[in-house]
Amino acid sequence: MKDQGAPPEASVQVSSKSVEDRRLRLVNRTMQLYRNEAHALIETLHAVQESFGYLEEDVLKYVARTLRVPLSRVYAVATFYHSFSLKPPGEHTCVICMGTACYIGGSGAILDALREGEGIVSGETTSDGKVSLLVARCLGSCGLAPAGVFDGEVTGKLDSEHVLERIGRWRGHEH
Amino acid sequence: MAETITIEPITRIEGHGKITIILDDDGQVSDARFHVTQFRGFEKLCEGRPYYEMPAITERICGICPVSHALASGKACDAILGVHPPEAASLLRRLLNCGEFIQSHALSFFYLSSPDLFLGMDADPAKRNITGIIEAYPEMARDGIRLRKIGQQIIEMISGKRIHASWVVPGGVNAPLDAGHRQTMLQMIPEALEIIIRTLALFKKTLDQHREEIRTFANFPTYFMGMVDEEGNLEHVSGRLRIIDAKGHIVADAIDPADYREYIAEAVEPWSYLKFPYYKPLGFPAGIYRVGPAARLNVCNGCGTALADQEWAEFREIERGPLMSSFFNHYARLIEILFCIETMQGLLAEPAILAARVRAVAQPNFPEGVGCVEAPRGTLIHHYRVDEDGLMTWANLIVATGHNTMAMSRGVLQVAKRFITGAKITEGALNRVEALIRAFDPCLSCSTHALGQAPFTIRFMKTDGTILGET
Amino acid sequence: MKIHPRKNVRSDLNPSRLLTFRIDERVVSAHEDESILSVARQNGISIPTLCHLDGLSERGACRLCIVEVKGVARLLPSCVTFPRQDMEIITASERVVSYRKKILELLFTERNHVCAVCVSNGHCELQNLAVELGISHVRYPYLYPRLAVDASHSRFSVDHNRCVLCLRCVRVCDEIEGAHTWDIMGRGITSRVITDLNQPWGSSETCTGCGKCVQVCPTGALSEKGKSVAEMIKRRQFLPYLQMMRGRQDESWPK
Amino acid sequence: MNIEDLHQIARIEKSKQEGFQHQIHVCVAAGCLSCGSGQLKEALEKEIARRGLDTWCRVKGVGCLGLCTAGPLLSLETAGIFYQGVKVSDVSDILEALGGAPVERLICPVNSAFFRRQVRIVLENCGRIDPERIEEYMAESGYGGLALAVSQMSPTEVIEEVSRSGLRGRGGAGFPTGLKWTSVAKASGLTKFVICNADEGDPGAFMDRSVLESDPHRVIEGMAIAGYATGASQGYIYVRAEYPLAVKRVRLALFQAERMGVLGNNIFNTSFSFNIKVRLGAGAFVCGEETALIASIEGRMGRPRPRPPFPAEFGLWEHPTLINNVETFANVPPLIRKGGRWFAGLGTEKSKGTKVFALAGKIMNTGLIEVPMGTSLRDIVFDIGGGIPRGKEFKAVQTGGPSGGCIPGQFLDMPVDYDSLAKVGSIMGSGGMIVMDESSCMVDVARFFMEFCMSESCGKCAPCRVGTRQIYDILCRITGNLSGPDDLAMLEDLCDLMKSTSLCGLGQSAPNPVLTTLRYFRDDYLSHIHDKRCLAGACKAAREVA
Repeated sequence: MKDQGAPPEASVQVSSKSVEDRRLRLVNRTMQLYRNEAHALIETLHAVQESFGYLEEDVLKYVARTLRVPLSRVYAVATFYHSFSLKPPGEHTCVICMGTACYIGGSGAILDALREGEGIVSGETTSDGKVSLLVARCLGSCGLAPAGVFDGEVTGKLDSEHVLERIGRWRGHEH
Repeated sequence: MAETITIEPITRIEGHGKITIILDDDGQVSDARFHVTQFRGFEKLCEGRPYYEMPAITERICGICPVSHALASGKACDAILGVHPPEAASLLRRLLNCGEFIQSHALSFFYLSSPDLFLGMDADPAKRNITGIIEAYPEMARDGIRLRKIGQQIIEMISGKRIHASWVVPGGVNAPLDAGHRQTMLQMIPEALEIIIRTLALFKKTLDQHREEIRTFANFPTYFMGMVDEEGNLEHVSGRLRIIDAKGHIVADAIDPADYREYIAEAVEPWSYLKFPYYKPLGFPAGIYRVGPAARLNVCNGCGTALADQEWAEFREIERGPLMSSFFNHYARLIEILFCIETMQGLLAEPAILAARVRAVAQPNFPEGVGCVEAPRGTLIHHYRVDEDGLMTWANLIVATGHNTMAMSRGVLQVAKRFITGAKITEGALNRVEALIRAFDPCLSCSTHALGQAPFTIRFMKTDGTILGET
Repeated sequence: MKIHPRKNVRSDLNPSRLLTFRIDERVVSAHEDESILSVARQNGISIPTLCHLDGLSERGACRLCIVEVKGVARLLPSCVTFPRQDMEIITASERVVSYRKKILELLFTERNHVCAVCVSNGHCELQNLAVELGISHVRYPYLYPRLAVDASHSRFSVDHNRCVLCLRCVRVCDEIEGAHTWDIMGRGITSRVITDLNQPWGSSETCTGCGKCVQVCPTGALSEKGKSVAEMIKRRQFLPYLQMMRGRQDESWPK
Repeated sequence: MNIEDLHQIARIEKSKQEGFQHQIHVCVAAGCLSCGSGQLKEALEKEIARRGLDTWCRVKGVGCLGLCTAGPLLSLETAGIFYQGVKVSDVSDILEALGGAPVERLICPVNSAFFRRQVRIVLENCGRIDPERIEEYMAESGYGGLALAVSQMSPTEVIEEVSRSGLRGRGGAGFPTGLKWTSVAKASGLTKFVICNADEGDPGAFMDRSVLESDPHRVIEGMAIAGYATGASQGYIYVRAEYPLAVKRVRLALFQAERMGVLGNNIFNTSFSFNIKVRLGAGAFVCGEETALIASIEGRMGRPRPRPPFPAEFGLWEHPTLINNVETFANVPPLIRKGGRWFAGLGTEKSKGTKVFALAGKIMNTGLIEVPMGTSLRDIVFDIGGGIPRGKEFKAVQTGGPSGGCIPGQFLDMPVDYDSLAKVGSIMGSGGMIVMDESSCMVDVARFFMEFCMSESCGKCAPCRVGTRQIYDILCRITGNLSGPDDLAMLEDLCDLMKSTSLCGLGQSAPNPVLTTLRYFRDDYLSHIHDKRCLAGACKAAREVA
């Protein structure tokens, strides 16, 4: 158990080594903050998600080895929590809130419109890789229902037209 | 102006089928079709399952001939493993098959067809059933019940269950034969022989009364296919295929079942769930051929057992060359029962049959395997492909009723043309149409596995041309 | 979460006291750190279980071992409930039995349990429970999920269609073998047992190939290759011995 | 830091604030931020600097002002004026009006029932102090409760005070807080933990987020007091990752509190030491359940385990652990400062104090309110909430999120407290209150909640894992007008099964929305089943068929 070996950073395959190092830095810092203890797993996965945009398999292996958590356990935790994604996100991200207030306010209809208008289903990325559509349980912006987040920017009082237009702009076509 | 007669469901066959007869303006039969209305999709549902589940899955196709499916499947799995089952296993598989032929043929002959054969095609339908037979021919009824039971008991003693025993496994069988059971089986043989000899004699006497049926029950030239052993004798489990033409000339012999696709291709018609296999060199639909009891007796050089050989010779005397009428399936069934009883006797006498080693163990070694046996109703082919982990990626099952579909449809037309004329359609006429189907003893539940669109549009039309309904 | 009463919860109450209480009208006595389930079994009273297995940590998850305790409104899982002096336990009231049946029926709808073609047919705990509780049909609609078989391991295969998510495989792999090859991914109705990073079992880096998971599996979900239909009989004699001999003090990765 | 230092800081801060003639409070909680209050604040600051007003006027970012629907909100503290829907273009008008007549078009009526009827304990500082400055919290007697507790009270006395107050857990079930604290205090073991459950998972609830964003020190102080009372020296705040602003402000607050010495070793020169760490949730509703939350902090999947043993004796890393939610902890400092008797004077006989609610849905005034326990639903919905917009009919109010129920109009005069809500089949929950009008189909609402529970079910126990899916399927069949005659009976049967046999609270309470809607809005179901029609006209399939 003492022999940790060299951190297998090299096993993470990304085109540029320097980019890679920068992305792993946050991950390493998080793990060090918790002295590489196993219970830092979720915090570390948050860091991976933040710097890589998703949980890349090689990074998961790296984290598992560093924190000495079984591989299957890492995968289990990564798939149990909805905040983590194993797929790379699209260029843009649209989150539609499906909290109760937003649902009552019509966010279900917005999702229907997106499916019909743009062919996007929640949890998926468009085939052109431009837009990922996510559904949030509650953004806590119930006062602004229905609410959504467009590339990190919370927007309230949405309607289908508005959302379709924004997505259309991202994908380079008008509605 | 055409009218459609639909007979549905056909009674006293295995599974659900339907016949449509189309009458022209003059009330003459212009076309007829035999449909299968069940869809079971076995080939599709096998995909993704481990190869070793196949005998158990496919034997669920049918409750009458599960043994045939298990055997064909087991043989296809043997091919995937690349093993030869130990001698005892081979003997036991053949023994099991005998049990099944006895019970299945007994069921077909005594339970399903004897009312037509002995009470008459035009008898009161209320009486024309097995109860009617019990009243009129109590001894024959008893014989039939007893013979079927003997077949079932044999299966049970070998495999542990009467149906769906999951006893045939890849590489052999899952349990050796119990010496006590062997003894019991040997003791059953004399009684079984007596019954079948008695029944054969009784049946031969009725042939004269059925001249019209013999003349019209799919009595037309086709090719025939069946399995034979190295000497060309009748064989059900471990032989090779032979195909003869209508004149009796062998057109293909000693076909390794693994090469079946060089000889048989399958067409799909929009109006039935059945697939339509045809003899490839002749193309579709010219390559019509038949399988089954009469076909087997047509293709072989003999049975290879003493009593059955005598009966076979007498049978083949009826016509020069192969017997064309499918009515003779009834006759052939009785001869095959006799053959199976005699074969059993021989198998049980083999000392090796009690050996404990009944299974060859291996992992899948080949990506593909074909298993072929003669089922009571005809040649049965299982063809599997597996991935490198042994999971099924594809399956093709060609069952007896499939081979016979084209002949059955044409036979329906022939019978209908002969017995249905004008506006008056008698019950007896319709019964003959059904009886023809029963002569093939089709097992519809197992033959319905082609994936296709739901095929049926049966039109009921009045003479003025208005469509009354469509299903 | 490993709740090990003997080691953790009640260590301060040492030495454990002897209690007398009633199970199904019968007066029994037991140590306070013995579960109701184990006391019942010692006294020849059978309580159905699926996730419980002697030698593995308790999960309290299958909910089949629920019992009624007089004066307690809630039904309690007997595998993780401990007796109290003068407690009155009813193991098979009409209410409890009807719930057990329904839970079992739900399990049957969850995945495609086709006994007839299963390697464990006739030797299956799920099947036995259904027989024992007299389940002849399932009231709820089947969900028919499309699940794959993983036969990539050279000696074993896993058929997710037959998995009831009891997680015995996960526990035995972690607690006894110490490999922790198995775990459970996802959540809710989409959960599924996995090996390593949800990769084919045969490509697992951590699996030792010991086969303990196969032997503890209550159904045909995990089986040995080469076994045909109805041939997979599980052997579990090793479990008490291994537990004794490898007895780990505490689990670094409790359930 | 000692008590004298604390008072000193408060005095300095107070006088500093009094130095400004005008203080413009701009709401910078998440709600208003998403309407552009950030830019507004910047514009105000720039304009003030440009005009050289910065000696007598200052802009302050504050937490939630409550009336989220009218954001961005702005308040002029000294004048007592509220502006609503303020845009950057309004900045100069506002500055020019300072000290004179207010800008009429922006005025938000302060004397409306929305503000008048509220009694603020938890939210007393919300919208008044800058959540990013610990000094402002101290100026409002912040950390005075902690100082009092550690220097003048024994842990037992603290617990007695809490017990005397009658405070009950604000997370949902309403377990008496004093009792919980006592169990942890009495549990044997040297290492104990205090956890603040800020994994506010109920869809439609944002009370905890607002408190953390607006007044994080209050929660920290409450936790420290709890730590002192129970003998714990380490605390964790488990907060949703979906609340980045709350996480940021809590982290900042912790940093400030440590720097000030109100957290750390030897707090107020006593032997009491207490530290707090933040742990992020990762999107799992079930982690609101105590044992699942603990598992998540330990870095594992959030699957609940059977209780007993309770966390109070067997919790985080197997040590005795106290878990309370944000609002519960936020009630503690004033309770200690002013005494349990004072607290017990508010509310009803069995439900003491006030409760924060997040009003949302089909209601005029969506936002955050705090009212005494026992206020009637009618007062909350129609008086404070301003009623239903667009002249629609009130249909139901949903409390308690996916574990709660839908309460029909006939119970509008019911006092809102733990027991009354339980009596009608709902629960208090964490305080989400969603109002529905006649255009909502209650079967669809039940389906919405069941879909939530199905995807949030951890999958550990069979009744919840499969039951949620089966119930969801039935509800889909009903809303899609495809249901058979047996579906209703099967629905009730499955609900009963889940309630009675599920492992944790999620599964046991998941049927509540279905059961209450079945009880009070059966016609919505029957119309779908028998007439293949949606009474409310909300369900798509129903519309298409009709």
